[in-house]
Amino acid sequence: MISDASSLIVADKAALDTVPKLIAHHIQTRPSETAYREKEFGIWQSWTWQEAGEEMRALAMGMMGRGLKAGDHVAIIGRNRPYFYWAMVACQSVGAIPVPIYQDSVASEMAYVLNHCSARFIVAENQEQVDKVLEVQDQLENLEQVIYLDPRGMRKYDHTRLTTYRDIQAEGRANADKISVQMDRIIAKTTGQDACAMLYTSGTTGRPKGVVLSHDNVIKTSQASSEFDHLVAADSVLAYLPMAWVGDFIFSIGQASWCGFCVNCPESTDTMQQDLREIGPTYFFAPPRYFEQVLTTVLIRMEDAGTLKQKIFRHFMDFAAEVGGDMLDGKPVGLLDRLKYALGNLLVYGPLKNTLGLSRVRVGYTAGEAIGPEIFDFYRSLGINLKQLYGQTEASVFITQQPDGEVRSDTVGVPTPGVEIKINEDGEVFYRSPGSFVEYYKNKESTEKTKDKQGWVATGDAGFLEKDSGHLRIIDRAADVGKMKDGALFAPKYVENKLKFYPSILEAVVFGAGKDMCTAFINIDLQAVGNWAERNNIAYSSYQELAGNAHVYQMVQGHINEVNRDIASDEMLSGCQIHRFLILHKELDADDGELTRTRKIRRRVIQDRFKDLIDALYGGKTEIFVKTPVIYEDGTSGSISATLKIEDASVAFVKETAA
Amino acid sequence: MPAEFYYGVEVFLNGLMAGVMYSLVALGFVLIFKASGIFNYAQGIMALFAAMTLVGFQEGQIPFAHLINAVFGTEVHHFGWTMPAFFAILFALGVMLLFAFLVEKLILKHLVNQEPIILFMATIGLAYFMEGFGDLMWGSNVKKLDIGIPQGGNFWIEENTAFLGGADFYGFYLDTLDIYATVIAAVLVTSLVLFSQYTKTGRALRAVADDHQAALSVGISLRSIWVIVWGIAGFVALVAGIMWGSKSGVQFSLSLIALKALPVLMLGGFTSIPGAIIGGLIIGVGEKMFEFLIGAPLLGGATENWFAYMLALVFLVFRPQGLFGEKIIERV
Amino acid sequence: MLYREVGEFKTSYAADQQTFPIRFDKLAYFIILAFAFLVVPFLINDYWANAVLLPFLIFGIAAIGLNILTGYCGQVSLGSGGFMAVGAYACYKLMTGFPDMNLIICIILSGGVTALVGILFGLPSLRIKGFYLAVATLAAQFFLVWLFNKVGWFYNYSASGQINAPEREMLGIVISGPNSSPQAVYLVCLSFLTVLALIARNLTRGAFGRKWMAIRDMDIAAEIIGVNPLMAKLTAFGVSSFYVGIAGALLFSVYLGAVEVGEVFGIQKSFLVLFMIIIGGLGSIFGSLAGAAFLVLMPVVLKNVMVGSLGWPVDIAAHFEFLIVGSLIVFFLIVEPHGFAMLWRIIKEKLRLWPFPH
Amino acid sequence: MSRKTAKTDTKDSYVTADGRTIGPAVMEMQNITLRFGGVIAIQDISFDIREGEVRAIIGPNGAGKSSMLNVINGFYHPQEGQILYKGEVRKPLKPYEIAHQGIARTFQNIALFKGMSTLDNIMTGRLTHMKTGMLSQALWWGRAQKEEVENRAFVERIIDFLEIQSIRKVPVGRLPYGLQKRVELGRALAAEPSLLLLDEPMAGMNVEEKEDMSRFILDVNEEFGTTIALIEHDMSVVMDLADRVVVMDYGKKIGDGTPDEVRSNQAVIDAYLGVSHD
Repeated sequence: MISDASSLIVADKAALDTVPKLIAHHIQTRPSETAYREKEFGIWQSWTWQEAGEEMRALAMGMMGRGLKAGDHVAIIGRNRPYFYWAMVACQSVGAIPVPIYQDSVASEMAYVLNHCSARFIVAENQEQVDKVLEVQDQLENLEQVIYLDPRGMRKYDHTRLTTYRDIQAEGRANADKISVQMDRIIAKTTGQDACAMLYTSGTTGRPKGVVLSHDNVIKTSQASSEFDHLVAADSVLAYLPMAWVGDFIFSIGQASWCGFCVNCPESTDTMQQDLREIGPTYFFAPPRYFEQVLTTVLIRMEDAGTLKQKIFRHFMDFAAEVGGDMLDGKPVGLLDRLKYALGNLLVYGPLKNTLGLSRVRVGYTAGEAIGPEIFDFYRSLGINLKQLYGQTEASVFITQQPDGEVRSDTVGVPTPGVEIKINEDGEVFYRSPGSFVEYYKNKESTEKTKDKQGWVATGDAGFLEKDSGHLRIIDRAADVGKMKDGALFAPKYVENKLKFYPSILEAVVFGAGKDMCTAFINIDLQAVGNWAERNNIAYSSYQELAGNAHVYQMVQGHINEVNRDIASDEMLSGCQIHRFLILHKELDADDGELTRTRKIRRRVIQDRFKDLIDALYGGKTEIFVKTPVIYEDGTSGSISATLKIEDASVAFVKETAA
Repeated sequence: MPAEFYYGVEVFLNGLMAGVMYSLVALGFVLIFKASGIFNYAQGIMALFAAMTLVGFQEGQIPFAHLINAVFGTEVHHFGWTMPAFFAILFALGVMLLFAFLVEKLILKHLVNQEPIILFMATIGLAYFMEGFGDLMWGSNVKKLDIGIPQGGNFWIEENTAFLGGADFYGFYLDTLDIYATVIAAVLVTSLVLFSQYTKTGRALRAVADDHQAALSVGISLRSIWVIVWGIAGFVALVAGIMWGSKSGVQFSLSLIALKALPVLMLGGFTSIPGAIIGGLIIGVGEKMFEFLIGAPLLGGATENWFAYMLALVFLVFRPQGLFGEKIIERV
Repeated sequence: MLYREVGEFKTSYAADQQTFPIRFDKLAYFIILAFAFLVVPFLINDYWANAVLLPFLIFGIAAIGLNILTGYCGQVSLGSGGFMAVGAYACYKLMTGFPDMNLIICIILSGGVTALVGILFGLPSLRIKGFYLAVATLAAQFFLVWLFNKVGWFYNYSASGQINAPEREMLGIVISGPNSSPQAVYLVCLSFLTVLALIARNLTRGAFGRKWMAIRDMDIAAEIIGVNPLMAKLTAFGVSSFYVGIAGALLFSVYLGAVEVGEVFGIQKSFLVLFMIIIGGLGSIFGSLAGAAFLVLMPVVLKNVMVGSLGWPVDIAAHFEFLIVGSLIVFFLIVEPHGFAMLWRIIKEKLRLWPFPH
Repeated sequence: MSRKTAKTDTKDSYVTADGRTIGPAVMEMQNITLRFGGVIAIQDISFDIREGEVRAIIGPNGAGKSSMLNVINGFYHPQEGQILYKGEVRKPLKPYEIAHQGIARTFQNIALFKGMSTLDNIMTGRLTHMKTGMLSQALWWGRAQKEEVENRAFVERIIDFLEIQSIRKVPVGRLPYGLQKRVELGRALAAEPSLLLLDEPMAGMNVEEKEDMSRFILDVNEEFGTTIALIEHDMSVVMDLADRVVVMDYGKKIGDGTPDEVRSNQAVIDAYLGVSHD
């Protein structure tokens, strides 16, 4: 983004220690290559590094002109759009720290974060976001400027503290001569030690914490991980995951500015699938949930296909399951099989990848949750190089990742170059890496709790390194790994994941810490079960009714029994078999605080929210009446009430493992 | 008085009688259009087909003889008997009714509430089909049709009008057939009018014409109505077919009178029976007189080919709704 | 199934609005074109050229023309035969009147003349709508045919009343008259079709096309949003007749060589072209060509089967032709009023969504 | 905040409470009388539409509202009275000529072009702005393509404004009623009208759709400063939308003024109490 600061032209990328410097490097070296794209007004608007740099610079100078200083925090609220990535870099180039915020968080959540980081500037997308800010503005004493992108509907607003993005840029351009030199100086003297961004962890427990990442954290990790997967400038990503999530920050800012590949932003959340298909990214990340949903829709859509088509599809998918993975891992495969696979590629795999928009994916990652083996294998058998990584905000994402050729669904891979890992006596995973965060903002004590003097960071996950392969395996959240009454190991997440691998089960919550048996709440997947219901012509009018249906109970019971049998085979966890369960009458929802924004379950919340249900499970009742308060999308609150059945599951005996 | 004048009168009278023929065909159109909103291009072919069938029965032809011979290398043509005109007509009528039934069953049923233009094109398709089918069934050779209606100039009239014109005028030459035709047509028309006025079915027809929904709501089955209407149209076609057939032989050109009927309708309006009649007369007289006064002497003749259409075209430009159609008010 | 569209994204409206936005289609298009121009000429003989290719190409042009008027602008015309005659006779007069004029120029001018005549007969369309207009266009059909029959000047008072195309050369190659080679004639017609099809596509996807379609879909609304109905309809008549005229000129000058108006340009021709666009698909260039191809090929096939293989008399085959064409029209109107074009669209969608059904 | 702050007394421009500038009259109807044969549809009605305002014409069904709209956009020609448009007396013109003068409208029962996509339908709204000749279009060279692209760009702004990106290339025939109404509004907007006529924009909509539509109408008026004249039979909808309201009944004008004035007008109350307006 430096137009004239010749002092910054550096041949060797490695010597560039801040994001703005890296970006300057790309502007210098490849000014006319495309840096950003966004689908807007029906076509893909594109910006070269040159143009993007100019935009960033204008905004940066504009904000500087408005009094933005080094060390200030700037909240950024909006969906993935180039303008906000520019805003982040713009902040960094004046030494300020960008704080992306989940755009779907409600005003109260926003108020806490904005206050906690004492943001002076806010860059917001549109009326919706601005309204939220204005709603809580009297709680925000540091707030000075709200910069908004889309002026629609805000003509009438009081503009003493509101300014449009473009006006700010215009100011910046106008005052360029005054400011640019000063700004270049700041860019020059910012170093890798300085903060690059602050990201709030969605905090499975308690208030969100502001994780401060330095430029070094971000760039070193980006470099290591990019080299690990040989990412280059020619690659491209689709930026569709929340900007406030560390992953998007690392992919779309960190790795993008290291490798200099193009970041593409969809037109809107509901056109994402279409846009994915148009862009065809080569580097793609999605949470397991996404791959599950896509697979489910694929299977559902195939249901309507003609019998011949279905036969072809099944035949070749089965075949792919046999050889597809091996071919991807470069294992030897017979010529005949290769030919047949090629045929399948023409008839099924190719078209399928084409319709899913994954044809060009060279490196695909999933993380955050365990992914169902058959789901995982399905994509790999299509020839999509889908891999798993293990990471967290505090590590600037990457802790471990799977190298090509060593990809399995049950591990999360080997440590990313530069990362050290150790497991402590109670099985908790610790790591030390160039990416490990500076501190929790304004939260010394939890910083110390998490990160010790030697720089070892506690992940809070329980797991172990496989002897032979050196791959890391995660069992569960360390905190959640408890003991049952009889002292047997209790790893709810482990069980829940196994349950969630069934398409009909959306969420599962397993209880049993300190109890003599395990019980579970089940959330059915409306799409999958609904479809199943139609095919077995089971009528239902609402989610609630479907959830309560006897056949549905039967099906779920079947799944649970299978899982029990599976768990029983592993004597360490055999105690975690589910004895009783019920199907919840409502979907667990982030708006009700039952899930985090990244859709992890909030155990404690659920525990006291549905206390009566848990008691019923253990109380041996066969049904129970509940009334649950809920918050609807429009913010109003009401309540759902229902009478839930409680069923027993068959528990397998623990196999004596023959020595 | 100069003889030219009387020749003119003679032309006029012939025109009138030709006009009656046109009206006869036009009537078929109107009936179907009123009841089903369909502009039945096939009306002319129906007339041809009816005439062919009639002849076929009369002469005891074997249907599809050519085809059979072609396929089995046989040499069959006739059953070897001939049928009295009366029965032949009855059989032919039966065929036309069957035809009406099939049309409804196979085509109209599937085209309910399509745009008129689509239906129009469908009938063009139907016309093609019937042409091929008819030729296949009875052969495409020109056939002579004679059901005993006397033909040729009517001497009585000729003799008794000769005195009008003096030395070089020999009296009006009128074809007896045309006179018969006129009478029959007149009878047919009146009976149809009476039918549609005073019978339940007739009223039903009119109801359908006015408003399909209403008709349905009072329990009139649209489809049976259509069958009836097409049946009647078939009957009309048969009559027209007989007249034209016995006049100028049964051949393809006969189907072109359908095209002649179109301008008639445009003048008379598609929904008015009297309109069809008057339109027919105007066209008949018009083209004969035009040929007599302008065409033959100045334009090299054969203007009947296009005069009717031109007349209709020009007329429409000034009165798009036709003679009797009510004014169309456009709304937003 | 064959489509691989991932990574095909548009960064400009020009790219988004091109005729073949999908790379695969564009490729197919160019391959077909190359084949038609570079390979076919070496494969054809007199029979193929005269029985199949030339009629297809020429009626293809006529069909596109009529489709512009009927399919896009919604004005049904039964006068195509007459307008083709205008093209043919204009071409004849030009060829004989200006022996040195290049035949191509003659043909294009003939198109222009026909356009004028078309506009003239289009004038009533402002007042007359629907099949009233269709019937009105019959006036054109019959009047024109009569005119060329009666007025000696048009056929240079030749005894036979026929018109014969004199021999003309282009780039030293004979392209008209008895000595023209099928290849040459084929290439001339193919070039005309290609260019005219492209032009039709451009017109129909732009402002003119929208005016026409607006008139077709709802004329009152169209007028209120600012479309001048008369202009829209007359342009449609003009362009349409231009195409039909060129088709007529080609039919006469390079294909038949000798023409007797009554039998070549009779009402049957009008219907033939109309059927082509109904079966092919109203409002579709591709449809026009598909329809033309079908109605040109079908009789040939029937003839070869019945007369050739089964040894039936020719007239029976002819009867069957009528019978089949007729039933097909009805069939299409019932089953797929939008003709081959729609079928093709559906198939294409299926291929793009493969393996999913929808 | 209240929009009902229009001044009716003065002719010169003023600023509303929500900061929109209302200019002098764009269109003045002077003693308009319209007859169909013997039937009198409109009887001696006069009112004006000011630049930048939202002007409503309301009245029970059959009050002559639609006829009035058709007079304004030249589909009907009144037998008596005259129309001043932008200060000049307007002679009887053809509807398409009126369109070229910058008056666009929507229709009570949707009049979209069923055969075309959403995009093409809205593009037809640009026809009054597209000038390239046939030749250049036939060859798709230079001017034609340039013009096409420019207008596409303009239309895309409208598509974005009306939030109908996802149906851009869908044939309008397949769209639900509410969306069709939106597309039709888009088509009218595409013409960049200096006077936009809306014929019962809310007719047959559910509450939610009505809210959306009202929002769009207000946004159009605010964002583009478009002068809007709309007719509605449902009084309630209009009151929060319009700056000024003309009330018609049986072809006569029985009230004219700000929503509040009109609401308290006895004649209006009677008319509405007398007639069911649904």
